[in-house]
Amino acid sequence: MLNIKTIDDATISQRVYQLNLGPQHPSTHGVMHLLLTLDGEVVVKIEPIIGYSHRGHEKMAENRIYEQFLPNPARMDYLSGMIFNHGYCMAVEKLCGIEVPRRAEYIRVITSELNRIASHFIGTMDYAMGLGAITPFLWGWDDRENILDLLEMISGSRLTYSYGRFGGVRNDITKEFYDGTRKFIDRLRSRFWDYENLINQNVIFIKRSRDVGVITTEDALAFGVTGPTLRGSGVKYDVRKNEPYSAYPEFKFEIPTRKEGDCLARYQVRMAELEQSINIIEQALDHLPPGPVRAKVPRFVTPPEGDCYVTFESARGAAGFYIVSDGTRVPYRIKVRAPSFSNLFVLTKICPGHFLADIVAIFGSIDVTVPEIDR
Amino acid sequence: MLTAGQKKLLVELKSSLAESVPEGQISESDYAAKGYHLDVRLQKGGVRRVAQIMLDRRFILETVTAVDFIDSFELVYLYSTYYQQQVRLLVRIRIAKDAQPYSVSAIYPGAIWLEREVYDFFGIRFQEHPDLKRIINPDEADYFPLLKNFGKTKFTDQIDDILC
Amino acid sequence: MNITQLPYIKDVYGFLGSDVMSGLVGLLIIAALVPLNVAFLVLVERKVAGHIQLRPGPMEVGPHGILQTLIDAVKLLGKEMVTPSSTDKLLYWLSPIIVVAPAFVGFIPLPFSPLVQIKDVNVGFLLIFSFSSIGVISILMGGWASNNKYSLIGAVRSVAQNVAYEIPLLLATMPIILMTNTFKLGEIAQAQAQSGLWFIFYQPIAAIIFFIATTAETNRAPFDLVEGESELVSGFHTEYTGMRFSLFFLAEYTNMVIAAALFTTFFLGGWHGPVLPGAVWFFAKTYFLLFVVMWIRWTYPRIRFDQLMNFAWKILIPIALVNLFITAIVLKVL
Amino acid sequence: MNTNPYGFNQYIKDILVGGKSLVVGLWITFKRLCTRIVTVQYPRQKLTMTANFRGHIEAIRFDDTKSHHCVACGLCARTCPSHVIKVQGEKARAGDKKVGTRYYIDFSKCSLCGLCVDVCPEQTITFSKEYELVYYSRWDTVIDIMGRLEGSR
Repeated sequence: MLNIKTIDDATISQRVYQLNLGPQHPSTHGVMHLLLTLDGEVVVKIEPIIGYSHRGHEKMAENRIYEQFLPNPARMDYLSGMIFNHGYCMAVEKLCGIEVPRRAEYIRVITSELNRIASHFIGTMDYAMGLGAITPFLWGWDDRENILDLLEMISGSRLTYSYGRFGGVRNDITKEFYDGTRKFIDRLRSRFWDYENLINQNVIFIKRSRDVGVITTEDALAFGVTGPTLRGSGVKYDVRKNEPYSAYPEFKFEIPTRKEGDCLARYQVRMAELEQSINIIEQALDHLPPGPVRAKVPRFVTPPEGDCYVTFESARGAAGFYIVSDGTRVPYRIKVRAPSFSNLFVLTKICPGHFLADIVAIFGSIDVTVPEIDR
Repeated sequence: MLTAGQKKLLVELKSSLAESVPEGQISESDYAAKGYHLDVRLQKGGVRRVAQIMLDRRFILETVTAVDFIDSFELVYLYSTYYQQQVRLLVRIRIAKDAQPYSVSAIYPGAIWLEREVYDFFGIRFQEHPDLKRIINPDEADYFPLLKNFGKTKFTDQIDDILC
Repeated sequence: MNITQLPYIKDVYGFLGSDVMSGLVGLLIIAALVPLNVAFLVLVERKVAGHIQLRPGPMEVGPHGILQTLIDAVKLLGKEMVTPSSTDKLLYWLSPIIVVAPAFVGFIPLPFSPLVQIKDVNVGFLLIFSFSSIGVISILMGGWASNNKYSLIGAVRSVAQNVAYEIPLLLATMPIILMTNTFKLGEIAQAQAQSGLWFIFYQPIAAIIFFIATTAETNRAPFDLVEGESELVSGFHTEYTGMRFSLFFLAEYTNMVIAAALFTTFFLGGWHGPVLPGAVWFFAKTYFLLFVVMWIRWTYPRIRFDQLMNFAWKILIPIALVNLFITAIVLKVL
Repeated sequence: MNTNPYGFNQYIKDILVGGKSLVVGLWITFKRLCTRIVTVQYPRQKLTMTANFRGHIEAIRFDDTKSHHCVACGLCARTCPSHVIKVQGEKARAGDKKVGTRYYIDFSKCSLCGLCVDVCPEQTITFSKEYELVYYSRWDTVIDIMGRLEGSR
């Protein structure tokens, strides 16, 4: 890597030019604008410019009753819509003290884990496409398509599920969904060998990912990085394990981590997490308890005054809802902690010194969704 | 329920916070209902002192946010840790509408963007912030959207009765 | 044995006149063969890419999408050739023309079969490689003239890449020249036909290096940094639209065909084959190689630019030199 | 076997392992080249939607009244986050229940979230299986689903 420190600022200012990677660019995973200051092909400074897909979710929250805000979380991080929906319902249930039946908790875990697998497919295969391998991306879509069909069977929509309701879920899972998930898991297990050997062992892929965009644990701590990006740097932090919520304490699963903290480590963590999610789904399907899927809840909830913070593990990191309620049906303030927001900012620390091609790789390996950053 | 490790850590935290921020009220809150273990209410200041303690104990700064209570703002800092026992800390400080609190970006570089977002939506100017400018709204915007008197809200009494 | 020596052709040929006429007829054949060839190859590439990615590829136009490339060509002809205002007009307009010219010239010395060869130029080998390096200048012109940062980066990369991979390419073919001590491609193919043993068995390392270097020379597969979609939008031809864009496309695929044809001439015995006539064998081998190049493109990610340079200068060139040195010693001893 | 990463045999080992991974990669793509395609050619073949699919809202025809059960209570209009529902109802005679006559939904703004279907006390609206919600003009999107049910308006 070109050692930036040797070039003093005087020479830098002459030889440097600015290149706009985005907002309309093939590998920015949404409308993201990276303003790069390049010296030849080496990045001297990077400044992500965000706000292109800002819809004011937090302002909307202050004008709607709690039920009307249900469709919004799925539109913040559209790749883990089920997980955000689950998180928002948990936040309001904690605020109002609603007890959720066990079967609903299990269904929420199953759908969240399915959604996590679908989101990790996008994250990993989009990263591979950023490096130029287009074929795995389409294979990822093929596997993800099965998950979308499964979730459509029960929730009715493919991406913006408003499946959760306060006190449980909207409707029960069908037999068709149950068998479909079993079949999907077996087919997915047989496909891991292909992904492993085509991408993970491929020498060009390894050369492009090893020692690129290394995030040290100190940087992760200072910038508040969470999720697979943090686990790639060796920290074993997963909200499902550290702060167990919903039905997660009843399942046995490990948290995969890697020590190197470079792009390859993050990729391997996400692929390993696929297997863990499958374990969780299988255990949940085996011990699915009978019973109602939704607790008796008034039509419009009115939580008591006060505030509460609920955190949950989205596919990109530790997301959270901080709700301040003033005793009426309309929330006083809802703050959404978007993991991609902090994960993205660490780019400004680790990118200088890399090549232009590496920027695309690092940005892909951090796996952010842009609407979640802009909210 | 709180594990032994969490109790020990909470006691440690309370003692170190008490002697560094004497005028702050530190109260333990019920994690199951609130989501955080310790609720620190600061009076005059000390945000940076708390941040320094938190960094020394390897806490991460999860979010910096503000809540507009019509006559004053409430700045909320959320710290949580993943190195030792899992503990979450909520630090709040009531500041006047035109107050300029100190920025913690010197201690937590991640706070640069978090504070820029608070400025962008509430108009709270942080002192000693490296480059305090708008982050999400267009740069030439002259409004601060999340204020209660911006747009149609309960408090601008233009809201139709459909809601509540 | 040239086409003109055949009995029934001679009198017709007598009427048509001397070498100039045969050259003209040959160029006419190339002018017809090349665009047809490119149309076929573009369709094959999209079908191969489709089936690898579990989708059928173009199916809309004609049975199984056969006329797809034809319609694409008509569409590109119909598209307006936009010239961005701040471009360097002359270079911008000239670049697509210069990129296509060497692509056509490359077909002259290729020995399709003992009878069918446009002109067995006695420096056929040098002719092809010298003309192929002209293509690089046009890419640089195109990239510089379109006044777009991405194009400039793409153009600068393509020059460095072609220079870096020209050397191992030539070093890899030198042993063949040593073995047959002639530059005439016809004679190289002839030598392999007589000895019955293709040169790939004599020179396996040179064959691999030649294949890698030609893939890089034509900006294909893991070395397509020049128009790496996910980084440089589409490299030097970002600003080109309509017919100009299709000219770049034409040149890229023609260079690919020439590279594959050269590989079959040098290493796979050109038109030598047991039963079928020469030309069928030649085209069969060439198209199989083209399938392999396409297959590689849809399998591997892209190499980073500095790794590309290290790979050429530090790995390919030393191995090619060692191989050439060993061949020279072996030939001296025998 | 010296384990110095830059030793010569480490160099050779890298090339061999690298080469093998490249060849294995080719074999995998070749295997996929021969497997059946999975895509559906949309305009030619159309998928049937699942039971719970959330297409645009439509009224259910009950057999007892040969029409919908809507009593124009306006509850769905109140819970709709995007305020796209307008309901009108009238009473035939003073005493009996109100009956919905017009039920306008603006599908260009409807986010298909399903809150109205859940909150309807009479369970008279549900999701259709239609997913092609495309209209030529903005005003075509405002549909009176009662009218569509009776097919008169």
